[in-house]
Amino acid sequence: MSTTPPNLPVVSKIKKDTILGMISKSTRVDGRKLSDIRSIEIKTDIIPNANGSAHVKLGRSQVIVGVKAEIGSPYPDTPNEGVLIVNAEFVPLASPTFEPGPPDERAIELARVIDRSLRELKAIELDKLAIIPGKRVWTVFVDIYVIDHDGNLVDASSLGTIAALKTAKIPKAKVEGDDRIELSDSEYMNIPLRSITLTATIAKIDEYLVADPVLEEEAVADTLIIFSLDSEGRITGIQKSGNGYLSSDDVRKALEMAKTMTKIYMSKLP
Amino acid sequence: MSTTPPNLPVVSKIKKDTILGMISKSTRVDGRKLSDIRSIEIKTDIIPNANGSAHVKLGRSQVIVGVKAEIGSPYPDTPNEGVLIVNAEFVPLASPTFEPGPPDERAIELARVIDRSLRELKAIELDKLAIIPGKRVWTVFVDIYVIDHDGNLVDASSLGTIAALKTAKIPKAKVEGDDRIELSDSEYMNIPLRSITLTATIAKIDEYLVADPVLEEEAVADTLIIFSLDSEGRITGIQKSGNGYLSSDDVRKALEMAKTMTKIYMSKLP
Amino acid sequence: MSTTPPNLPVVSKIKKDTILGMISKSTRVDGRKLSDIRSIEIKTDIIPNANGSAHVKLGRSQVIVGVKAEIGSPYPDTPNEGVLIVNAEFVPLASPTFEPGPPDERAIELARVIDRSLRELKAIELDKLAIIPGKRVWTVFVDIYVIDHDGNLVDASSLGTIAALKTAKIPKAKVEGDDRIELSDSEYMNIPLRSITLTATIAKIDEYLVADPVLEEEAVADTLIIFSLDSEGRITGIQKSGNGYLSSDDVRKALEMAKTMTKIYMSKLP
Amino acid sequence: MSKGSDIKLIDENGRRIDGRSVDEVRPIKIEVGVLKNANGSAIVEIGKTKVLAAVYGPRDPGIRTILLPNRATIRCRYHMAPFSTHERKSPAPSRREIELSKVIREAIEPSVIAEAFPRTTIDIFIEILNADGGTRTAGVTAASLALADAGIPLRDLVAGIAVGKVQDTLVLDINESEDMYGQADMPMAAMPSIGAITLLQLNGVLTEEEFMKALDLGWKGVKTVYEAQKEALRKRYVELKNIEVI
Amino acid sequence: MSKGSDIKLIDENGRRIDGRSVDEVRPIKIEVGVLKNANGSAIVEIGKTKVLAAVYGPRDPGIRTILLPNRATIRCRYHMAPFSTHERKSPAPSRREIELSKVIREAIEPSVIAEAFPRTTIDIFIEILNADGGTRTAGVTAASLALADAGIPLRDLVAGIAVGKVQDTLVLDINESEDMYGQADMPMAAMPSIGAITLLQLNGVLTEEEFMKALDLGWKGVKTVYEAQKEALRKRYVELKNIEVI
Amino acid sequence: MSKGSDIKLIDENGRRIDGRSVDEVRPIKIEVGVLKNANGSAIVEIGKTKVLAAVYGPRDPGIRTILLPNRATIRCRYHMAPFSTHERKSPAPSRREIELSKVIREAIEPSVIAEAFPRTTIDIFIEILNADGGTRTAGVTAASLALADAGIPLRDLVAGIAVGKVQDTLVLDINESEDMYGQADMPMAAMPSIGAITLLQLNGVLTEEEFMKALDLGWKGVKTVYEAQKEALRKRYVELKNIEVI
Repeated sequence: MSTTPPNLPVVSKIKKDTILGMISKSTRVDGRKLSDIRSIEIKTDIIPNANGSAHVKLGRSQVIVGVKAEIGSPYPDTPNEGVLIVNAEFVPLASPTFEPGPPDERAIELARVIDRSLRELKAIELDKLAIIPGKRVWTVFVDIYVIDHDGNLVDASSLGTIAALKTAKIPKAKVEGDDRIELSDSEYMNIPLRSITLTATIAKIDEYLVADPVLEEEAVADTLIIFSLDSEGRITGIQKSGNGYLSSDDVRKALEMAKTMTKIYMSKLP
Repeated sequence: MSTTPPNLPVVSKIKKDTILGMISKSTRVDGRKLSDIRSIEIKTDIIPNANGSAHVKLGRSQVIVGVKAEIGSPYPDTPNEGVLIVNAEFVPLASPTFEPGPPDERAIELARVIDRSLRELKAIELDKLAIIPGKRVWTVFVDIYVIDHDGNLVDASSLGTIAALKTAKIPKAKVEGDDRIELSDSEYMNIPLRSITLTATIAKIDEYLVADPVLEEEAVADTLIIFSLDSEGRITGIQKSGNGYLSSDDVRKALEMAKTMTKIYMSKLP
Repeated sequence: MSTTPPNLPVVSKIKKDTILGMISKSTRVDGRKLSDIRSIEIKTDIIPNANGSAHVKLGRSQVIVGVKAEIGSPYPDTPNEGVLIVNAEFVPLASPTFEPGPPDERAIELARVIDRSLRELKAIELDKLAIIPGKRVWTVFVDIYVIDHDGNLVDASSLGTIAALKTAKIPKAKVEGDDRIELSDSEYMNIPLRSITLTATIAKIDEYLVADPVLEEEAVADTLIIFSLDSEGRITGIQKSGNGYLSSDDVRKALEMAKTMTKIYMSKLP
Repeated sequence: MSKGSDIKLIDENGRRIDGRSVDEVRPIKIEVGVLKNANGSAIVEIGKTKVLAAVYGPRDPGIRTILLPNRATIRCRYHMAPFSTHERKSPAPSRREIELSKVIREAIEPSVIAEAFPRTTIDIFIEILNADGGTRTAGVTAASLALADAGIPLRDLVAGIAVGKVQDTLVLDINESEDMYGQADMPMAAMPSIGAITLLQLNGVLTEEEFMKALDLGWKGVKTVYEAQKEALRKRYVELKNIEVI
Repeated sequence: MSKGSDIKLIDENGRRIDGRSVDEVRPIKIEVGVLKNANGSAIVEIGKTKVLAAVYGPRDPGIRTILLPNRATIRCRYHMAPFSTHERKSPAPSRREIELSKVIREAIEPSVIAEAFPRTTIDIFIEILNADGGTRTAGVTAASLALADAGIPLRDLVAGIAVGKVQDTLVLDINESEDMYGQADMPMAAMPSIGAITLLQLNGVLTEEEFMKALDLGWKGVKTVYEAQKEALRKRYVELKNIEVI
Repeated sequence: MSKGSDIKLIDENGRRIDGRSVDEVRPIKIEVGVLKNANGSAIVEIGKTKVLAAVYGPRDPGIRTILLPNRATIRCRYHMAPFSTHERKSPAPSRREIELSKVIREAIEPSVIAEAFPRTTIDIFIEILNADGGTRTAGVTAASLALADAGIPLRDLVAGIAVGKVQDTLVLDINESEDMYGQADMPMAAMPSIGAITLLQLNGVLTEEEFMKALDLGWKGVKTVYEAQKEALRKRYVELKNIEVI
């Protein structure tokens, strides 16, 4: 069952008033303007055993994304396509509120939001990941590992996912007689990315919209709204996430902010 | 572990005395006589996506049963027979004592009691559900969904199961070359029912036996005894269910009541 | 998560002082000397449905081990070898501290310690358990069932495992045309044991080392050290198990004790 | 599942596969107060989609750790009956059901005056009995009615509907075929009387312009559902009054 | 598994596959007090069926929510060892084991004077070590002895046995082959001194007349087991007294 | 997996597959204090093995039953990231991870002055980011640093390393290939300043003589790792002092 979360880390009434007081004067707890995003640092190829990997620092939030490609069977309804699986783990070292165990609703929502934006856009050309059509295909696992939580995990994960996918290398597969698959140990291919899409998360706090919220802001926010936008500015996914509500006007303004944000995010990609 | 249930909804000593006082004068909380069953309402074909379905109201107890047939593999020890799977869910909207999660012992017991009566009687001609003997057969899922609990869920479920099975329609399957199976979208077959069996539940309260108990009666009952009887009056299953005990004489009297009850139940089937 | 265990059964400070006081005078709660092991009783062939079985009493600790052989598929990386699976259940009837449910860390550690000693030594000639190499092999399940816990479950389980393996009988398998496997109902083979290895458990209590500790001693011990030794005296496994530590000198002395212990254990095998 | 295919979903007369016009909501049937044990309940049918919702609470859940000192804790489960889908669904909760339970809870949260019941839970159980598209929004619609039936004070009812894009055309209240073969699915729920959007998702690709239009179309649908909700409550209220009179 | 087959289970002399007559119980071997840690324990062998039961309690389980103010809570687990069956059984509890844990607890409940120990649990653990038919009734028999061994006050011992129907004949105490290839299996348990049936199930088909006879046959078997139980306790009591004397 | 194979792991010049001599530890890279939320953290790289550890505590875990009246309860989880291994690892904890969580907790326990924090937990989370042999010992090394970084009082740092046997030769700090194709793997961890071995396992076969040598070689490696730990803490301490000054 989904359960109203206790506000953790508990933000007292006073804290909320402080945050709101600052926002109403167009500034924020960390000095940013309402539409500013935090500093971004992306390192790739940090996991030798992965085909692709990225370590993203979005302010003090940290996410590691590993991409692994394994040979498997296609889904029966898409026999000639590779398989994409996006999984997120909120491991307990990232936050006092994360528990060991299977992904909770927050991790599942994050993984599904990122999965949907890639899938709906057909960002990955899955048909190029078939090795023996109908029988053997590449299964691409995107594993998102949140290791430090200071807010806006979705955008950090989205950046990490695209960075890891863009830099991943898969050994070339040659099909021998008898459907035996030989993997090259010298020749590699990229994961065929047709297009790129990134999320942009905006928090609604009282009557204000703020870009890329930190954890303290998320704790007092009414709700988050997440847009996925592709490089051509098309909307590839939306998720309202949080207890509160938005007006149609809020939604329109948030979309404007998201467009600016994703442009900056795009520029930080490897 | 199976654990002594707290008496829920808690029936106070006073309530128990009231119920017993009435029963000792041959009447019951809802005005019925000791051997009377409640009103029965059965609607079928209420779930378009199911092959068969029934909504049963037994007094204020409500159960939905959905029957779905899917093509699958036979069990290795019965390669030429279809497969029957009976499952019951006590979903939490039916009672404050039902919790989300995998079926608890009550739901498992109910499903197994109904499953056994069908299976032992060979009520369904499973051999007629083979499509390619040894390879592909119909798997018939009977999903019992309890949605409102006012006592005697077993009889309500038993009625729903038979009603849904009797009215289910399965597309005709044609085997093409190469063991490809084509399902007709115009011709249908019934699930081959050789025989019909229904349960009859009797509660022992103090020295009295009452038919088709309501929840309040179950809460004060010593035990329930459930008989499955087929249309020829043969006993196809028995389950003593509850903390108390019965004398041999109780058992014999309960069987007499069960015979009358199942006759009425039979008459209500579609 | 692995969690500091509460000392159960709680051994009070006084109890600890008593145990230590005795040990410092070279005697123990049950009268043994520091390097003595308890009485050992081993009965085999006690489970008709198992291929091999043993009931071990090590003092008042009791373990039943059942060996079952079933035909299955080999692991992909060892296509021409049988499969060995060692599992341990600490069933709740053995101790007030055992809970129903999947094996906890203690049961998993025990099973893995025994598994490793057998596997590393290649004690079982797994290649002789292939029936149709690459396709069908014997899977040997060793199920360790702890039924009464009075300390040193590892050695009791190790004795039971070897006793059950030594006395197990597997029907001879004949491969007919078409890769059909026929099992003989008159001819049997033994499980091919190339070598034998047994564990010896020593507890470090304060500055003392004691062999084959009882539960009360385990409760006050700093740590256990477990050696697996084969019949030639080679070390086939080590496990330090417990919160405390050992000096290099402790380790060397414990190994000396272990050598003596396993010799006695070996002499008790069927 | 990926969207977009060449099945003809809108004909030359602008009619959809079930005969509706592009901005037409399927027939809605609502019944409130259908269960005895639950404090509130409702069954919502929209086309062939059929959803049952029940509310228990405010109550003491037995688990202290989830209680909040200043408000009720809302718990919500979206669950599909095994027989509700084309292929039998395993009763174990899928990742999709876990996400939707959260999304639906967050769609309902802003409507509930939870401060009235500190240290209690309000439990919402949604069972999809038959799935033909729009189950999450029908779930929100039914849950909101069950809350009202349970006498929980609400800021407004929450009504839900999905907007879709099929054959490059925006359509209201998509059914399963339109979802499966269409280009986008945008579920939405709102409290109409205060213009508050409480659920908004997009599964698919829309241009900015399409999105603005979809938002307007969504509001149109939400208001249609909202009227049906109010009518059902009115009917229920009359029923209850009649019963009292007798 | 469906019953009924053409394997010959009773020969022309009325002898069953293991040589017994139709109303003969298999050899029974009982030992009480076999475990050190448990408060009470017993091992029951009936033919090749071998069952170990242990009782812990009355005790404080650490979980407050399951305690009852006016009586002890009884908890019961029926579990099969992985090596107890022909094909290795996974140690995870099956649906069958969950049902039988309930059925056995309910067979034991009426015999325990639970009111003597409010706010405690009495925990019964049954392990099937070797399964050759009649494991649930042997489990009841062993559990009742373990309770007595633990000093829990009982109204009477509960003794269990299964009646079967094979080749259209009622037989007492069926073994696994008779169960598998027979026509019906009717496990039963009772407190003989007060004529109280505490477990009754039927898996198979019986006419009313057959059922009446089966009930009588069941009582005969129950009484045989009951005598064996009392003898085992007597032996154990003597043992304990001897120990005390020494 | 069974060991022993004919892959050449040491060449004629006594060099190992990665060019090291038999008693050479791989390059070690340590960073302390890498996470914002955790009370303490450290990342340890030894060769291609890369491990992140974090400590939360002493804290109140919400669960009363695990608290101890006279000391802190230590909880420890060793977990492999799905991308850390050659074949993707399922995130669900394996039996191996459960055992290693215990072994690592027991390696850390004797170093923590747990009596200072009764009725609290100290939680240690170890994530293997890239696995190339020696992950459990690198985990101990990182966990000990994270504890120090969290300000938990320690008797000494615990440093870990694995000794292996390949081609009948004892080698220090084996990597994954040496583990897989070698003959033995003996992980070890210790508090060097008091000569206390806190972790010792052997997976493989050694003669008594080899074992004695392996123990000595292990101590050599432990001390190398210990120096690297101290250097990393010194660096961190300087950093913090600099920050404070600013």
